[in-house]
Amino acid sequence: MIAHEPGIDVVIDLSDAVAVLGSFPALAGATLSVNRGEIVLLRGPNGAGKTTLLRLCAGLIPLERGHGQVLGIDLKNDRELVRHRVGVIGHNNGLYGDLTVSENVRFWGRTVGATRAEVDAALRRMGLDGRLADLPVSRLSAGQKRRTALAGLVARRAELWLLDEPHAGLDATGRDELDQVLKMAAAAGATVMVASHELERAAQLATRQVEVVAGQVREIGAP
Amino acid sequence: MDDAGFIFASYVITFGLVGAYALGVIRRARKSSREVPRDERPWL
Amino acid sequence: MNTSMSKHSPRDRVTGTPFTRGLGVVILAGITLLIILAIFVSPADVNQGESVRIMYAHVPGAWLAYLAFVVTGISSVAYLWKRTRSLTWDRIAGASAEVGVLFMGISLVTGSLWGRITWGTYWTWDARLTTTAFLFVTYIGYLAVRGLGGTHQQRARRSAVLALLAVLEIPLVHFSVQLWNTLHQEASVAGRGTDVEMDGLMLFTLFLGVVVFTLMYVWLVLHRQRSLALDDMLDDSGLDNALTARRAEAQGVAR
Amino acid sequence: MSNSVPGSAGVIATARLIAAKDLRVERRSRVLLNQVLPFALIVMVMFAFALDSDAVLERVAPGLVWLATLFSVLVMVSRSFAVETGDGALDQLRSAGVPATGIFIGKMLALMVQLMVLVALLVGAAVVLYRAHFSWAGGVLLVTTATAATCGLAAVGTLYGGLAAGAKGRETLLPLLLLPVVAPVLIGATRATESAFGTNGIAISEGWPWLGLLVVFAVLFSVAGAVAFGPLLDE
Repeated sequence: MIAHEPGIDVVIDLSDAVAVLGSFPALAGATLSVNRGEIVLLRGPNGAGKTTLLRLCAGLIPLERGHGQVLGIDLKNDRELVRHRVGVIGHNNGLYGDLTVSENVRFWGRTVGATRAEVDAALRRMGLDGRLADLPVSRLSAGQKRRTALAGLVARRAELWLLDEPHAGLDATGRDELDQVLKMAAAAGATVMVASHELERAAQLATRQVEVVAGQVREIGAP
Repeated sequence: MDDAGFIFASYVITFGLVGAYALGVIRRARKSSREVPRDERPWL
Repeated sequence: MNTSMSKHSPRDRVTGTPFTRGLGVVILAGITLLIILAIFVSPADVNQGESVRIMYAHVPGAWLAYLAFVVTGISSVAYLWKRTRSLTWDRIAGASAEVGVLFMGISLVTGSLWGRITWGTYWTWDARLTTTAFLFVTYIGYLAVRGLGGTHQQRARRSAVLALLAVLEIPLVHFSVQLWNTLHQEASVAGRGTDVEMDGLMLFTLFLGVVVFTLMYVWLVLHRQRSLALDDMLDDSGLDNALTARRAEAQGVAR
Repeated sequence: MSNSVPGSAGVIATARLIAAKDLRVERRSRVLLNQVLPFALIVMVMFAFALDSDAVLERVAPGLVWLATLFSVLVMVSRSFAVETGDGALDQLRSAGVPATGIFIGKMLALMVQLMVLVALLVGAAVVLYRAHFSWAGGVLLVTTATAATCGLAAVGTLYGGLAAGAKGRETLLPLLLLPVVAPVLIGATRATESAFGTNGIAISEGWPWLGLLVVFAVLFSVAGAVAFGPLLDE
């Protein structure tokens, strides 16, 4: 294992990281290093700790033991500083069902002071302009909700995207669009980490694959 | 006298409840302590 | 509390130390003496009659309950203040609040028994009583929040903030209840019969009560604090075991 | 939690954003309008059944108005945070580094607006059902009282609602935490409203000192909430 300098290009740097759910060590000593612009696919069975790894990197749960830095910020002491630069979409989309698509995206954009033009651009990029934009989120399909949530990340200008099963519930077009967005985001300097069961699809997309097994991370190597 | 009953009752309740609480604390501590190594207890 | 004091086998040394053992013996002796003095030896009060005997347990209990909540507040500040974030402070705060709720519950019961004798009623909407009842419920809520789960630090920070909010709340509730109370003529009931003409032996008995309750408080908080520490360690060692198991599992998959 | 994370919107901007969002959610869903208001009104009617005397009702009308408000606050706070936790939006707010003080102020303001509407309707119900009546001077006192009281209730409600939001058994935890704290509001607002209504011949001038209590409560808990909300919300 190579020790990384906490430089600007290392976005995620975990070493022997432990994170718990209740008293269960969902992450049991994970070591992982991710560079800027990478699209990393997290593979592994259910319950291996993929979700916990994503939430840890988002600064949402504490680093119980070990070391970890995200975007050069120490997870142990300054976990909350990570948050506004990281976007995480988990099993929940974090949307307000009573509000429309555009209202939701504008809300999330404005939490970081995005302009109206930026919000509109985000909506367009996710194919959410036009008729869909004015529908309440509660009336959308699962895939449309996911796209709305991702549009929120675009509007929020997140530098690190942590996505938990983003392909789930999307139709074929939705998946292609999602892959496009992720590639564009990575090309624009964002770093993406995706946990997915859609191995073939995600493998085409990813620049690197790692396997999460029983709370630990193992490199698989470039595809 | 009625008052005597109230007076005895208040002492029984006071020390009875304190005793019961103390017993509960010790019992629970004993249960937890089986799993915790002796040398980890700073007060010993 | 008697169980851990009489026996001396090493198995008993769970939360006890020679100090608490000695303290326990003193407390038992103190309780015996207090009961003898309070119920049998000390004279009846000129105004209150026999009911004053309840006061020797009721008044120290109520005082110590307030002291316990003060300790909870101070420990909470101590936890939040230090960058070290020592969980010991958090556990002292929790143990003290628990003992405080116990003492306050007891003194609410003994107080209403005393009220039944003196005023002919178990409860009166007197300012002090009402505030005490609110305080009692507030700290029950505090204990409920302590039991919410999460990591130890999470629990500690949450409950420390809540304890400080309670400190903010107490004077407000007390002040408003007092204002409210002055509107009610029934308030005078509280004044009736509370004036105690204390002679020497009565004063000594009350003093003994305060000493006994203080020692009980110290004994209970020490033990409870240690048992909370044991619980925390148990969680940690559970994590250690689970970690080992999980690592072995990862090893197994790695073939 | 740090309140000035670089790159995120400021506290005031966040507060406005959150308050506008909460009010918009209510405008769309009408949960409070269609469920909480009828609940509060039915409570007022039930009081009338329980007390069963015009004279008594007239005497206790101010207290009943505020008691019904307190019950409704519990429901409204639950609703306010159910909106956030339903689809994990609270997690998103935290993961977006949105300043907790801004979230607190925003949700508190939205709650306050909704509470004002509720109190206005409950006072109207008291006038109709309990024969309460007030003069112009009493009306001024009433509006001031309602403003200070709802501000205090919204602050405490948001503070403890946020604490209970993620917890299991939050439905039972919230009343346990909230009700003892709001005793001063119940007392102060009831007395001030009694003067405004002229209940038992109490003069309007006697109501103003109680307002002081309500203002102190509102200020203290607004400040406490703004400071403590972050640490309470954070995991």
